Parts: sequence; structure tokens; C-alpha cells
Amino acid sequence: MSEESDERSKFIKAYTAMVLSRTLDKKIMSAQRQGRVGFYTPTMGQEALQIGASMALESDDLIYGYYRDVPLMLHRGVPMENIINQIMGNSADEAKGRQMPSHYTAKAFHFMSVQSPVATNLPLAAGAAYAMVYQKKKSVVLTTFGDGSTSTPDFHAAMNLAGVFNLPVIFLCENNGWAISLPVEKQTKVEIWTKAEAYGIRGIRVNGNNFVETYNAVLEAVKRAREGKGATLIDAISFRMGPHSTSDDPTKYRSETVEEGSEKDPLVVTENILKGKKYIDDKMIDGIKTKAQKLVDDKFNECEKIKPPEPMTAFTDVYKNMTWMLKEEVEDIL
Amino acid sequence: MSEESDERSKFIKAYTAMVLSRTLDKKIMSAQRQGRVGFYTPTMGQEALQIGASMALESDDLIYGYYRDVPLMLHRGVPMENIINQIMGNSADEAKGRQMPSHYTAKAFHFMSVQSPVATNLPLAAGAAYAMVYQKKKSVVLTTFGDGSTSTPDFHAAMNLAGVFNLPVIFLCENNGWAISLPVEKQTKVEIWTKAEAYGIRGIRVNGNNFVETYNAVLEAVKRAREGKGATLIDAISFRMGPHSTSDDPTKYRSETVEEGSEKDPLVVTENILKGKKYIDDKMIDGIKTKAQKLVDDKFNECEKIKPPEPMTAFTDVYKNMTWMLKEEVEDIL
Amino acid sequence: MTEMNMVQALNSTLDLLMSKDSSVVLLGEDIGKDGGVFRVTDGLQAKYGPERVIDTPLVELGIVGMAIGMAVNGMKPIAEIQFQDFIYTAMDQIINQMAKIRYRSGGDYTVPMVLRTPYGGGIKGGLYHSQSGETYFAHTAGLTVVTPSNPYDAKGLLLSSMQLGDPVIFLEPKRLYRSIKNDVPDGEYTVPIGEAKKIREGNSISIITYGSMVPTVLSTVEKNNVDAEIIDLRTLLPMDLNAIMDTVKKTGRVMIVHEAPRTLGMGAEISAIISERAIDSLLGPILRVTGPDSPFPYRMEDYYLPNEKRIMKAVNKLMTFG
Amino acid sequence: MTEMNMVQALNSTLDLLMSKDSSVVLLGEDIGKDGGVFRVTDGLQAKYGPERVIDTPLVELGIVGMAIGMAVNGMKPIAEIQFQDFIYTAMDQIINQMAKIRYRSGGDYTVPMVLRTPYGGGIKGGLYHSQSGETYFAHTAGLTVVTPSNPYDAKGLLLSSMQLGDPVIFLEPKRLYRSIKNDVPDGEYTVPIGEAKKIREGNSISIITYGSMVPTVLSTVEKNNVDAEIIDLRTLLPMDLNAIMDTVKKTGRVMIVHEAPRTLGMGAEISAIISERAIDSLLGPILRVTGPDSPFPYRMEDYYLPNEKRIMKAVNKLMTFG
Ligand SMILES: Cc1ncc(C[n+]2csc(CCOP(=O)(O)OP(=O)(O)O)c2C)c(N)n1
Ligand SMILES: Cc1ncc(C[n+]2csc(CCOP(=O)(O)OP(=O)(O)O)c2C)c(N)n1
Ligand SMILES: [Mg+2]
Ligand SMILES: [Mg+2]
Repeated sequence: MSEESDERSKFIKAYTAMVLSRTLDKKIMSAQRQGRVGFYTPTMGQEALQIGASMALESDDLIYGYYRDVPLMLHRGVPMENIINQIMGNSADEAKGRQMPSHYTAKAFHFMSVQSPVATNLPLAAGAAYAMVYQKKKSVVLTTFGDGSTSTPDFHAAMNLAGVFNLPVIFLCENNGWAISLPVEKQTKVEIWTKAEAYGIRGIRVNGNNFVETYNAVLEAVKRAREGKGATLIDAISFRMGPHSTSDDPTKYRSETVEEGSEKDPLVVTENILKGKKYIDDKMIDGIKTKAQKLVDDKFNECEKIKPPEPMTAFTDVYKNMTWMLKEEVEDIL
Repeated sequence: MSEESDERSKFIKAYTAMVLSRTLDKKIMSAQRQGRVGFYTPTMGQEALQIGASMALESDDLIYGYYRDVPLMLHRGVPMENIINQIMGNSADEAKGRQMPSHYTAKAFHFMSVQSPVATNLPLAAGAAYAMVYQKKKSVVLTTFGDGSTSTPDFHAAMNLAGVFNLPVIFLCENNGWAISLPVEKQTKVEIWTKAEAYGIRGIRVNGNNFVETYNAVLEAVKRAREGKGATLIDAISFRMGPHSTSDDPTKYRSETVEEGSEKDPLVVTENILKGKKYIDDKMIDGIKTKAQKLVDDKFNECEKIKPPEPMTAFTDVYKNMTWMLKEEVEDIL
Repeated sequence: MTEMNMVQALNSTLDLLMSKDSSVVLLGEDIGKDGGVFRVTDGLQAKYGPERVIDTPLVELGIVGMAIGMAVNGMKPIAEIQFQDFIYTAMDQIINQMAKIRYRSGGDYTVPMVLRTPYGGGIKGGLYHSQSGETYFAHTAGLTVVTPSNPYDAKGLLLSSMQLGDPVIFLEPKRLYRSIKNDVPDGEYTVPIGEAKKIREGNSISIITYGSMVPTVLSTVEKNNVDAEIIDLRTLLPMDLNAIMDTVKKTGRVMIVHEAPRTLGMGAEISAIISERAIDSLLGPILRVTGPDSPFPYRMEDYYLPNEKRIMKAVNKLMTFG
Repeated sequence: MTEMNMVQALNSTLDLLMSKDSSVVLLGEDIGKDGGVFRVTDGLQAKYGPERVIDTPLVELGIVGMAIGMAVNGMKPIAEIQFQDFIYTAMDQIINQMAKIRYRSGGDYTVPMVLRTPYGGGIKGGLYHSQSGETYFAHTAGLTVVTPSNPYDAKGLLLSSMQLGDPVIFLEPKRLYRSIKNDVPDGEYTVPIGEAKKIREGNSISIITYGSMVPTVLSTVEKNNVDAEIIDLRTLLPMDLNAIMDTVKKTGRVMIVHEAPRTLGMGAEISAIISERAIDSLLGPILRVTGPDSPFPYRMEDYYLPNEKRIMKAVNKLMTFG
């Protein structure tokens, strides 16, 4: 395959994942308003940077992600059912319906299960990276988090550990400008990429709405990490097009937003890039969108029919072997 | 008083406090070896930077210090008995014999009681600074900690809060090069003063063995803080001349040390500065040292005679009013 | 008197406290413009300004640590942790600073502050938005721990907490935020710290509970016509010893209901207090109906929370014991 | 068989584990060249190198978080927290990550690791070098909590912990580090997790204890010729229900001794377990001899720790009850 057609297929794959993700996002948001889904943290606005990042990874690289990483997962090949089943918390959910929506797990894709306390995945990513080096594996670790998460203890700990132990981690800050209602300017006085210097690791800023730019930045970071040159903090500037979550009312604190379909929408940015390269035209776009809509609708309907988990699954996997207390308690409950 | 004689008396006061502190330090160390004291973290090597800092403060500025701040306390005017009584944990101890040695409290001097978990005083210092601004007081807050403490969650939290809220805090890192057995090079990849940038606050490095340099740096930081220009991180480079504590055996991990009386000893550095300015001569030095030795010996002997706290004091001040549980427990104990 | 829910009661009490005393400030994540994710601080930043209703960066230990520093220096901060599940990042500040400053400074320094946080399940929050971690606080000497079960107590306990002079962990059962309305007096009053409330007289059995489980226990008892005395503890540290002893001696049959996990939940301490000093009065075992010793599940949360069925099973076991 | 103290037993067990399995690594503050402030890791960095005996920066949550990340990825880390008092800065990693990963990932990811830490008083450590915080861990589903009271058990429990496949909080009673010697087998053996040990037969009274208080209880009982059965729990989560029930049914008189504060200490749970299911067997109250509900004092530490006098007071109260 020629280099150009190689790029073309990569880019189309990226765009397709982006459309799929956007379509799914909107589907879940509307299903939530209809009471068919309990909760959700939309990803609209952050698609390009995530997919750019995913493009730069090998399939055995590890991901310690966060609750907005649907585009990344889809691009990586995680089946859409995995995501929908998690959101439904049904019996087909990889994590057995235990976690709140948006807390994904996809072990086959080396996507670690997501926790709620923000940035607490970062020290784990450092440990995972240590393990890769120790085991002489070539895998690197990508870990994602928001701008607000840079204020946490765990960010500080992980960045310093990555510096001191020269670990193959890519810290991808999905800087959407907000931590719920707090704008990033009130979160910290400086630009986030500059924080890398405090730990002796490399820091860069990219336009996160441009998947190519993000891809190149992450690729470079991955290369360095694999070569033993240590960690990189990537400050990928994007924006949160939607509310923080389905429980959030952004009109309380925020006036400007980015409209879907506007020039700033990363999907439009991506379309323009692909059109500029003549990789795609309006007809193809329509085709991709129509296909995506059908896929999402079908999958959603399928997954919605899956029955809830057995009650018992609420109480297994606490340990390898259930404690006598829990056995007793479960007997009382069921 | 002329400017010169003003400086002279300030410098002599500084030197006198330094000698006093060194003398006391050695007294306690030897008393510990004799079993007359339970534990101690010596301050040898960090006198100049602490006294330089103290010189720059007003009496109503607040101090959120750490377990090595004896020179600072002595210079500030905290009676030596306060320190010795704390170390003895006797009935005259301001904190009633409750804390391990080296955990001082001196409320009249706005010296907050010292905790053990390192750097956890820093967020309190940020809160104290917020209170000063809020109450329209002119006081600033000085908080001290070691180089190792910069890796903690609390350092990160406090620095960022100080940046975001533009707080009048001076973060004085008493960089003695070691955190018990870990050299600062393994603690973090960068020079500590550069970490200030990650929070949008001012960072500087000073030679902490030179009290004049430290004084000037802290003075400037205090001035800025009082003028509403925010916080400063001062990386005061010094060294730990002694062991980490009386429980520590530095021969396990460390080869070079700074000998007492060598050119690098901050006491000698200070003598040379004062001699250079003709503020002091060998005879005066002898006089100051002799007086210090007598004072330390006398105070130590006096304090050693003070009886231990009443057992009951182990259990008061948990709350304003003792809980019924504790009353019951104390009855059983006593 | 105004009829209000717990969110309204808390909101108006914060307003009252701030209007009376300028040393009262609020701090936390999203408490300003946003008014808090549960709207407890709604409108207060607009009224009192960003210096008094402080939106902090995302760092719980910073929120707690800053509040301590304020409290030590003449202010009366009320800090919010958005969900109790996220409080553990501030645990060292709570256990080693907040709880120990009065003691370790020989009484020189005190920490008059309130740390509010919503806790408990029933809102489909899964593992990380449903925890009932009261044990972690109630085991920590130096703290005072309260939890209201209704709007009236919420206001009264908050006003008392602010007068205490020591740090208070104020646990708000988020499931009851909007589900119960009370007549709440407009002015000041207190619900004394350390005093439980007998919310139902009864002779055959004593049910000791608190916070989020109070309505469940009450409705179960009424629906099933159980002759039960119900004690709402309201303060978890220190507990009301007399209230517990009185009811135990009266009925001789005791059960405890809470949604926190059983092992070392509050029920353990209540049980131990009783069998230490009133073993003679007991006509049966001391039973606990609690959350199980597992994390909190999302989809199956109804199985986690104590319910009528489980409470009645215990009631029946106790009543037929012997 | 070699006679050794607990520090030696732990040190040689770590050596054994590392020599057998290259996925075993140690991490913590000052554990390398310095050999740990209590010398438990002495000599191991020299033997296995700095990649396997890792001196970390001063950040407990980083130590725990990194260890979790390693454990999830095929390694078997043994992390050290220098003093249990400092573990609270890592509490969120412990409660919300370490304890919940198996559950929240549907069993996909597991955390086979050991978190060692010295705890307890008796070394003149004051507020911050003496705490017994076992409740904070034993209340947390997903964790396993063990504490040895002698060198033999220390080795056996550490070997078992490493085979468990789930995270273990390994609490080392620092007061006993060097004060007791045992014959310790040179090779591998296990002390099963969840099994208590009856360390003395007796008929009149049962004393349940663990860790640091075991020698005090034993010597008190022997010195005073009490016909007491003594149970050393060894595992605090999950406790050995059968061992507790057997002794309660045998003697009918129970007391619990630990140095952690009384309120919600382990004694509360033990007491509750008993009065839930063996109230009929009891001939008296269930008594607790524990540390008081206060921080740990420096100069007056002898007043804090349970001692012969207090244990005998409770024994006598129990024996004369009725
Ligand atoms: C430790 C912790 N504190 C508070 C929260 C509640 N919370 C959930 S998301 C969020 C904002 C996170 O902002 P950011 O890191 O920028 O990520 P974003 O949601 O914008 O993608 C907050 C405060 C949490 N999950 N964890
Ligand atoms: C949170 C915490 N972890 C561990 C310790 C144990 N400890 C006491 S002092 C110390 C080293 C501190 O080094 P540094 O901050 O450089 O201060 P220094 O002692 O060198 O003045 C350690 C690890 C502690 N006190 N607090
Ligand atoms: Mg954000
Ligand atoms: Mg140091």
C-alpha cells in the first residue's frame, strides 16, 4: 500500500470512529432524557484529540483512561456493545452492571477499568509503566484526565514518579476548559503543559481539535517513551461542547459554547482536513453518518433488551473467595 | 541609630541566635546519647537560612514551621525553655508533653504547633494567609519544609492554592539535600525553585548558608506578599550536617558530610561575614559562645528538673468538653 | 415556620449564618455560580461574593487544609466535599490535622469548622457516589460526627455545629435531600450535639438508626404495626449513651439499622456499648440490618440497601427469640 | 529452624520471596541503602538491585498507586509505608482503588500485593508514630488485614499474603519487632489467612486479642494464674468466626484487648458478632480493654496502653459478675 493510501485509510478510519462516537454520544444523551439511561458524561468536543491519541498507539499499549474516553475506545476497536452495555449496567456488561455509567472496562483492549475519583488512575499508570520496563516489554502507557484533574494529589505524585523513574507514560490532559463549573483559568494560574517542567518531563501543547496535530504529538511521545526517553505531558486543548454530565446544568455558570456543526466543532475540523486532502467528499460523509446512525440505533436497541445482571453479581468479585460475612449477608438479602 | 549600627545590631543578634541554637543542638544530641532525651531532629547546618528568614518577619507574621525550626524560633524570641520543655515533654511544655520531641508550639510567637506528616502544614498556611487577607490584616505567612516534602500531595495543593488565590505566603524550602536517606536528586528531577512556575508563583534559589542572602530574599518575598503580589517559593540550599534524627544512622547511606567548623559550616560563614564587616572579632565570638554554653547548660538543667505532666493531661484537650467515652476510659486508666 | 426540604433548610441556614457573622465562609468545588452539585449553596455566591463563597480548585485535601488554616485564625469555615466518596484524598488532613490540633497544641489552637458532605446510596451512583463512610470518622477521636434525617434537624444540627468550637463532620444523607419536607422555624434554634431523638415510642423492640435509613425504618414499622421504639441517633460521635440505654432497658430487644457495611459499621459500636453494660436487660441477640461488606453496586443497588423485607426479618427473629 | 526476632523473620522472608520469584519487588521510603527505618529490608537492595528494591520519593499515595499499577500488570509488589500514621495520605488509593479494582472491573483486574506498615505505640513516638489504625482498613471490603504477634506468624502470614491474589494490609506491631524471638523454619510454610490461633487453653474466660497486645495479655494471665483461654486473631479481616464462637461457647465470659481506641475498634465488631449469635452462651457482659478515645500521648504513653492492671480489673469484673 502506498504511503498516501495508507494515510488515507488511517484518516478515514479516524473520521469514521469520530462520527460513530458523536452519533453514540447524542443517542445516549437523548436516551437519558427519555429515562432509558441513568447517567452519562458526554464526550462531544473531545473526539479529535482522543482519536489522534489512539492512532499513535499499538494494540498492546496500555490505557489508563477516564470517563470521557468513548471516542478513544471506539477507535481502538472496543465493540460499541461494550460501551452501551456498561451504560445500561446490564448482564452483558464487562463489569457486571456494578459501575455507574461512563465507567468503562475493556480488558482485551488493555483499557483499565475507570474509577470516579479523578486522576487516581495516574499513579497506577506510573506503576504499569514501571512494570512494562521491568518486564522488558515494549508497551507504553497512555493515561488521560481533564484539566481540573491537574490540581489533584495524584497528578503530582504520578508526574514526579514518571520523572524520577523515567517511565514510558504519556500523560494526555484532555483540556476541555472546564471542571464542571470551574474554568481552567481558576483551576491554576498557568498553562497546563508548562507543569511538566516541575517534574523534569517533557511538556507540549497541541490543538486537540485537530486530530492530526494530536496524533503527531502523541506519536512523538510514544516514540520517545519506547526509546527510554521518558514521559511526556500533552496538553490537548479542546472544549466541552455539552454539559459536564446529564446531571449538570451549564447555563448556571457558562455563557459561550461551541455549536455542533460550527467551524470549531472537531468533527467539522476533521471533515475539512480530509476534504482538503481529497480523502473524502460530502457523499462519503453522508454515507458514514447514515451507517453510523443505523449501527448506533441497532446496537442500542439490542443492548437495551439484554436483561439486568443477576442480583448475586452485586456481591461477587469482592475477593477471589467470598468472605463468610458477605456470604451470610447475601443469604439475608436474596 | 545609624543605618550601619542598625545593621550591626541586627547581624549580631542573628549570630547570637545562631550560636545559641548550635549550642543547644549539640547539648540535646549529647543528652540524647546519655538517655536524658528520647528523640531529636538536629538543626545543624540549617541555622543561617532560618535566621535569615526570621529576620525578615514582623512579630505578628505567622509561621507554619516544621520539626527543624529551632534556630528560627530562638531568633524570633521564643524562650529556650519552650524548646527544651517540649523536648523533655514535661509539665511546663506548652503542649503538655503530648508530642514527640521536635514538635514545637509557641502561640505567643505565632508559631503553629508542628505535626509529623511532612508538608501537611502547607495547606494550613494557605488557609491562614487567606484569613489574613480576608480579615484585612497585614500579616504574611511563612511556612517551612524540607526538600523531600516537595513530593507530597500537600505541597502541590498548597502551592496551587497560593497561586490561584494570590495568597501572601512564603514557602521556604529548607533544602538540606536529603530526605532521611534519599538524596534530593532522587526525590525529583529538577531544582526545587523551578517548581514554582507550575503554579504561577515566584520561585528563587538562595544560598541558605548565607544568612544575608536568605534574609534579603525573604524580605523581598515578604514585601511582595504584603503588597498583594502573591506567594514566593524560596529554595534555600543548605545541608544537613548531622543525622536525620537521633534514630538515624547516616553511615548507611551517605559518605560526605560537612564538618563543624569547616569553611562551609554556616556558623563559620556567618562569622566571616560579620568579621568582614568588622561587626565582630574573635573575642566577641568567644564571649558569645561562652555565654551561650552557660545559658544552654543552665536552662537544660533547670528544665530537666521540671516534673512530668499529670497523667490526666494525656486525655484533656481532645475536645473542648471531654466525651463520656473518654471520661469513662480515663476513670478506668487512672 | 416554612415548609422546606433538606436542601432548602441547609441553604437557608447557611444564608442565616453568613448574614450574621462575616467570619463564616464557604469553600468547595462548584459551590459558587453553580450552587453546588446538589444546589445546597445555590445563590449564596451571588449574595455574599466570591471571597466568602469560594470556588476551589479540584483538591479535597486543599479544601480541608485551607479550611483548617482559616479556622485556626479566627474564621468559621464551612467546607463542602462534593461526594463523601471523594473525601479520602483529604483523610490525612482530617485525621492528623483537623482532629488533633487542639490536643497537640495543648489547647492553644482550635479548629471551629464544619465539613459538610453528602453520603449514602439510593441515587444510582454506583461504587463512587454512594458510600456511607461514617465509621472512618466516628472512629477518630477529636472529630464530632453528625447526620440529620430531616430538614428540621439539618438546620438545628448545623447551627449547633457552628457553635461547638471543634471540627464537625456533617454527613448529609443525599437520598433525603428532597424527599422529605418539614416545618422549619425561620430563626435560630439548636438540635444539641450528642442528643439522639426518640422518634417513635414503643414497648416491644428498639430500633436504633440514623440518617438515610430513618424514613425506611419508620415506614416499615408503621406499615407492619410493630410496637417498636425508634431512636434516631443524629450524632454518631459521641453517641447518646442515655438514649441507647433507656430504650434497651425498656424493651430488651435491640436491632440496629444502617446502610454502611456491617463489619465495623456504627452498629458494631452500638452493640458493644450495650453488651458491655446492659447484658442483663437483653431478651435476645442484638441484630444488625446493614449494607453488606462489599462495594456499592450500580444496577443492583436495591439489593444493597436495607429494606422493609430485611428489617422485618430481623424484627421477627427478635420477637420470636427464645 | 533459626531463632530470630520479627525484623529478622520479615527480612529473611522478603529475601526468600525475592529469590524465588523475580516479579516480587519492594518499594517504599528509605528501604534501599538505608534498609528501612526499622531495618526490615536491610541488605536487600545490595542483593537485588535498585530496580527491585525501590527507594521512592516521599509520597505515600504514589507508593500505593504505583504498587497497584504493578500488581495489575503481573508483578507482585510489597510496598512499605514507613509508619502507619502516614498512610492516610494514601487512603483514597487504598479504599477506592486497591480495594475495589477486582469488583469494579468485573473480576478482570486483580491486585495481588502486600502493603506493609509498622503500627502501634510503646516506642515513645507520640501522636504520629504510635497509631493503631486497623479499623480504617478492617472496615473496608476488598481488603484483607493481618497482623502477626510473633516472628513465626510474621513469616507464615507474609508467605500466605503473597499467595492470596488480593491486596493485603500487613500490620506490623513495631513494639514487638525485636522483643520476641521464635524458632522460625528456614523454608516455606504458611499461616493461613483468616485463621486465629488459640495461644492458651483455659476454661473460665476468653480473651480475644491480636498483634501488639498478645504478649501483654499472655504475661498478665500467666502471672495472675487466670484460667483464661487466649485467642490471637492474626487476621482482622476476615476474622475467624469459628475460633471466636468456640471459645465464647466454652467459657461464656469474653473480653477483648487491643490498643486502638475503643470506639469502633476491633473490639466493637467482635462484641457485635458475639451478641448477634451467642447471646445465650454469655455469663456476663462483653468487656473491652483498649486504648482510650484520644490521640496517642508522648510522655504519658504508659497510661494510654492497656496494661496488667486494666486487664486484671476487667478479668475480675467478669469473673465476679452476676
Ligand atoms: C477526587 C474527586 N473530586 C471530585 C470529583 C467530582 N467531579 C467529577 S468530574 C469533576 C470535574 C473534573 O474536571 P476535569 O478534570 O477537567 O475533567 P472533565 O470532566 O472536564 O473532562 C469533579 C469535580 C471527583 N470525581 N473526584
Ligand atoms: C507523610 C510522611 N511520610 C513519611 C514521613 C517520615 N519522614 C519523616 S522526615 C522524612 C524526610 C523528610 O525529608 P525533608 O522533607 O527533606 O526534610 P528534612 O528532614 O530533610 O529536613 C520522612 C520520610 C513523614 N514524617 N511524613
Ligand atoms: Mg475539564
Ligand atoms: Mg531534606
